[in-house]
Amino acid sequence: MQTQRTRSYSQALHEAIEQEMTRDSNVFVMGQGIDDFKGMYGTTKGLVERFGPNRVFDTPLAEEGMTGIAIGAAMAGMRPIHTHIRMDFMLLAMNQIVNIAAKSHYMYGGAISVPIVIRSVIGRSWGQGAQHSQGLHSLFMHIPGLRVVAPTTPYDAKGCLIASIRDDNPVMFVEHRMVHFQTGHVPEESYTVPTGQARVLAKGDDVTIVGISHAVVECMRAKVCLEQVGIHAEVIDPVWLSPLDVDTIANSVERTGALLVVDSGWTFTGASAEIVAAVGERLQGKKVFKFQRMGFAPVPCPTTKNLEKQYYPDAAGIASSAFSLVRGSKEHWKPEIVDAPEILEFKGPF
Amino acid sequence: MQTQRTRSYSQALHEAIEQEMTRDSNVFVMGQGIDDFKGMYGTTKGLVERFGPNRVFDTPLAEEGMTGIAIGAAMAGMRPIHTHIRMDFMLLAMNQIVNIAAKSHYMYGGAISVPIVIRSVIGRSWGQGAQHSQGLHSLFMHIPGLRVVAPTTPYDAKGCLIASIRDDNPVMFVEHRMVHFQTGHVPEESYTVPTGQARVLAKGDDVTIVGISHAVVECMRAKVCLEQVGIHAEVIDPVWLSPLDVDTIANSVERTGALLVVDSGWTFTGASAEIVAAVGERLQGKKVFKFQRMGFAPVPCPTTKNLEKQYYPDAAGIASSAFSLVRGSKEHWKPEIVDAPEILEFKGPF
Amino acid sequence: MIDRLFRSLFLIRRVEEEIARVYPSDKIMSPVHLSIGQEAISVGVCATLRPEDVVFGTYRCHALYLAKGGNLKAMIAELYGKFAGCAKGKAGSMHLIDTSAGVMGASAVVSSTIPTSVGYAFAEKTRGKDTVVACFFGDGATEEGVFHEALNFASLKKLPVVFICENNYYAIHSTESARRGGPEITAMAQAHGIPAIKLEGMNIEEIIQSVGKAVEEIRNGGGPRFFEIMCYRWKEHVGPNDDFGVGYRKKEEAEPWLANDQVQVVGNKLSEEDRRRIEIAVEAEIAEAFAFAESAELPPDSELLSDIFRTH
Amino acid sequence: MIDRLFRSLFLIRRVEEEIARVYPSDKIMSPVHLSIGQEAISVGVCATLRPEDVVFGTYRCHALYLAKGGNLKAMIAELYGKFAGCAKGKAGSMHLIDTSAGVMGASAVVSSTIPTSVGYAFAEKTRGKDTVVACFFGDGATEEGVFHEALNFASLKKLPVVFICENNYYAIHSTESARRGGPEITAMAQAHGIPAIKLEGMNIEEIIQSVGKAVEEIRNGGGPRFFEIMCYRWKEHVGPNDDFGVGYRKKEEAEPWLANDQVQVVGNKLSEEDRRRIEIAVEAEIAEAFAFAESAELPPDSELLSDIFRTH
Ligand SMILES: Cc1ncc(C[n+]2csc(CCOP(=O)(O)OP(=O)(O)O)c2C)c(N)n1
Ligand SMILES: Cc1ncc(C[n+]2csc(CCOP(=O)(O)OP(=O)(O)O)c2C)c(N)n1
Ligand SMILES: [Mg+2]
Ligand SMILES: [Mg+2]
Repeated sequence: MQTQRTRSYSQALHEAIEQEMTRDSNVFVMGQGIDDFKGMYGTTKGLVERFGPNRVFDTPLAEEGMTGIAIGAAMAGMRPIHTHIRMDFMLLAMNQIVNIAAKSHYMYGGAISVPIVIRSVIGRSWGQGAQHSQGLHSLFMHIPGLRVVAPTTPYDAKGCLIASIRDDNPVMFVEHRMVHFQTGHVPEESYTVPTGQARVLAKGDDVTIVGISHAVVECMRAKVCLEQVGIHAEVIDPVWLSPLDVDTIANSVERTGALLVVDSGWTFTGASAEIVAAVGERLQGKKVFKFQRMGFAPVPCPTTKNLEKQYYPDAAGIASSAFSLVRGSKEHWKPEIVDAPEILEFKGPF
Repeated sequence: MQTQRTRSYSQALHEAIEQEMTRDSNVFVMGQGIDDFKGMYGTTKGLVERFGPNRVFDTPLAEEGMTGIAIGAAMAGMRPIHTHIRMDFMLLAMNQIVNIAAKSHYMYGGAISVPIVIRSVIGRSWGQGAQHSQGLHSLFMHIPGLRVVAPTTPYDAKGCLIASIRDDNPVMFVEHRMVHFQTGHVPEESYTVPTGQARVLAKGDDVTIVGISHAVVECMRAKVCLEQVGIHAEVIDPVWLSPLDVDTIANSVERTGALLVVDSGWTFTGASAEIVAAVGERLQGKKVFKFQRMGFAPVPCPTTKNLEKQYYPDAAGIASSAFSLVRGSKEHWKPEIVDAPEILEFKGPF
Repeated sequence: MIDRLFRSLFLIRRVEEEIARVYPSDKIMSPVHLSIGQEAISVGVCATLRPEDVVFGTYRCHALYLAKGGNLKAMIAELYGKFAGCAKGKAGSMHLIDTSAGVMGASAVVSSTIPTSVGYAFAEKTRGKDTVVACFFGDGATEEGVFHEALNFASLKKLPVVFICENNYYAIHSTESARRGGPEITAMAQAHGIPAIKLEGMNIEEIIQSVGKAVEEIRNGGGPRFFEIMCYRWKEHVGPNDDFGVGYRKKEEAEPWLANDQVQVVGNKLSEEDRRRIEIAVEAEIAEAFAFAESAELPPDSELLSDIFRTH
Repeated sequence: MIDRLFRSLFLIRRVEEEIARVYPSDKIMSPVHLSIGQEAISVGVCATLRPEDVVFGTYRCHALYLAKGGNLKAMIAELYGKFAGCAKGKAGSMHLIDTSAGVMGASAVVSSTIPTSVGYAFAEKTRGKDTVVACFFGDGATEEGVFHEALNFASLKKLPVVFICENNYYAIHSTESARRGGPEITAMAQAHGIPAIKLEGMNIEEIIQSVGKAVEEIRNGGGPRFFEIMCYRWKEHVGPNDDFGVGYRKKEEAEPWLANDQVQVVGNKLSEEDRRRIEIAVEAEIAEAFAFAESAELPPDSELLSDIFRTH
């Protein structure tokens, strides 16, 4: 038996960038601090030595302007990867992303295209607080003309990033800080993960649990707990949030009759609302299903640990919700606290 | 019998501002061009003469900065009304709105508050195109700490604006260009419309139609057509999108068994998804209902008239969808084209 | 040279006059921002550029599009919302594009093409091309933060961009005194390390000389240059009409500008005969373009959902 | 005067040293950006302000908060995530606030408090108050467009703001040469019509004198003033450690700054006795604050959902 090649999520991203930059001289990376010793959480480390400062460079603090600059370079035929250490900063670049990147191909009747990848990190970790921990993928899902992808496994990280770089359209590439440390199988060769295809991470017949970004890691832990009480959950990672693979989810729900969506973001008018509504559309007249949405508490993220812990859905809470969904709302059960090592072990300051 | 006092939506807004500025010297209005001869579609006309240039003033072109300036003035205890002739420009101010205005009260543990009203116009009219016609209210609904209101009648325009000005929290006040011309009863005295309460515009038992912003005007036209084929639609204007009055809508759907949501925006991960999901949450286990979402086509808005017409849901299309929802998807009917005078009669250039 | 300049100036003026004439018929159902009175800037700057050089503009882009050689028929068809338009009828007047002529588009969001033009220049420089990018915007655009962000990066990387600020004193109806606290716009460019020149008096020859020198320096690796060129918008901000009666400006203010009409100034340098010849040819071209647009097809309904993503 | 300055400088230095000492215990589970080495700017500027004047800061706000008179116990309790914190434990180190002392908050988003401080100044001026607003930010913040937007408006309306750019040469690990194309930061302020002065050499007396004069002029209606004050961050960008070994800067670079430690320079002007008296009092105050924070309660669970909206 061949041993699997194991890499971390960060390493997988690094490898994707390195391979694509080698393959295509139009690919370049820009972002605040990407050429420093931390190298964007290690994902861009050493690239400047390899590819030189024209293709790997630090930028001024100017999110809107630098996004426009990346877009302009893309219009000229290059393929920029623009990185942001926090997704919260994307709010400064919304105009260029939504009014220019997302619209140009359509608005100009196909005359130009904007092949740009915007990487940003959902910053949950170590009391980052209200302005450094937002998962804002739902905002981008709402905008036609943008692709949104939020891979969670190292395998998908590499394959989705390569697919995003090769995509001729703007892609919002969402990385959760807490999945950067996950390890898993990553083939050495170059490969792409198909756009708009969800991944069934675990099979089960009793309830469909959809987890977005880091939440899906907690969903997998919840699944293990649920097995102990005889509930077999199917766990689905949508991977691509736009286009969203509604079929895979709806087919599962048609079988299980129950849907739990757990987001790494707020629920109100967010991805979880879309998933529920879209599955409902597919199944209406065919199958009545029970459902529930979970996500961040509907407030900005507090820094203090005890409130922060309540702020996020955790494996125990997910398992408990799935239990009630399957057994009926009058039945309650909650497993003991389930360890989330990536969260327990993470230490700041950053 | 007393004759009703009739005013246009724009006049209603003007009156609200004038009365609040008279009542409270902390209220002021700022925005690009508000003191010019057009006066923000007439809604700020003459105010500078009445209240002087310290309280009614034009601003530089600087959406992010001016939003921050309004927020700072609000932190000092004033009550700014900041206006934008197109909602599309709000994308330039997302950071101040989301990272500062929405979060400050919570993030600082209640130490300060941000009583600011941000008025912006959904610009449908006369081939405005991709960057001048977006209805982006769904983006703001996703953010905890913001209120979002989109009144459609002159009565609600005045009452909601006064309520928004007096609210101690940031309010995104969404005006659709095509409702500016609507006329209706507007009392002279000052009054508020309660926050978070939907309005049932027409009673009916067969289907619940929820229309957001200008779409509700088309929904009312659709209702008239539907009566002719014996379908009695209940038409609901949510008025406040956040907080959203799910109860009123869910109670109606529980009775009618069918829900059609028509948005003045895109459907994917938008307000219509939330309404469907939230009503589903309320009614699950109680009532199975049929539903459909309608909204802008999932592309940027094209300028040419024939594509633009298809881009927007219209009264005939809404009626047709409601018909199929009630009679089953195999039954089709579409009324003759229903006049939308505000759209037919509108002439640019702007 | 003079005949080419006149041809371009006259073409733009007459096209826009035709647009204004047609507009009340509602055949053009979309906002138009006319450049009438400001044409000499686009024509002068583009006269210093090569065909492979590119330009980025604003919603007020008719003059720039035509000066750079954008296809006239495709432009008028675009305004008429026809499928043969330069953007299949999806863009309208505010977003003209003709990549084959180096017209890289225009945006209705003030100042949003400033960074994209800088990014384009970055790409060209990185790949060793000697393209010059001309970036056009109004005085109002200089108040947006992104203007500074883009200038800073252009300066930092010494990019081949010539920034052209068309200062017509107004942003819609707002005067500069309501919008700007600083002294000259050029001072802001200089504060970013970009050599900047202000040109007053609206003289196309001066524009060509001054910008031409800068373009040459830029092409030789000298980094970005900035021009503030004073001008005057003769028509209303948006739409086909005059607007001296509505209150924000007086006709007297316009008079010196009207008297210094560069279309006439340049035209007068030609012989009567040469001028007539050009005028006749241009009129024919315009008539043809409008006739083409009139009779062209609307986009098929299926176009509504096409072009949202580019797929190979 | 000297004793008050020393007290403030010493307090800030020692508080941050204590934070650094406690940090590895994980009692402070949130990022901390220390001002060690930069204290003299906050202390100097705040010495020129009145209690009713207000300040706005960045995530690197410990020094500013304390210099302006923010409550020490509430600060340490905030860092510990306790309910008695200045923001009930919801804000942490990056968002300190004490409105009663005129500390109007700080933001983790670079440059986002620049416009809010200008808006605050607008409100005060409009209502006829003579408040001066001090707006603190780093060198990196000047690259954000909103910096320019805010300066332009402050200049346009002649608002009572003193802008304080703490230029410590770095934005995280990025040097100015990787980020800025222009000459001096002060040139950008001047281009917005704001008188600007650059202070080198990190001398608290010079800061007090120069800023003090400007604050007086501002209070008399002279409009905004801008200062770029050169300084050096002794510790890593975020966190309690030194970072001269990691590669982006060398210890030698720091040496002149370390030698010019304003805490010592000012302390040395006091008699041994006075200095000891202050130090003992400060140490006691700090010990008390940390003890208070240690024993204070966490916020109740119900706090998670409170404060989202203000209701009368
Ligand atoms: C970001 C943004 N803010 C506001 C507007 C509304 N608007 C359209 S044109 C215009 C004036 C721009 O003035 P200027 O840059 O001087 O160009 P001009 O129209 O004079 O050519 C404004 C404010 C806009 N389109 N985009
Ligand atoms: C808008 C935004 N972009 C990027 C960041 C990430 N970031 C945090 S601190 C920092 C450096 C800021 O440098 P400077 O303004 O000089 O302040 P200093 O930390 O040196 O005090 C950056 C880039 C941020 N917080 N906000
Ligand atoms: Mg102008
Ligand atoms: Mg710095």
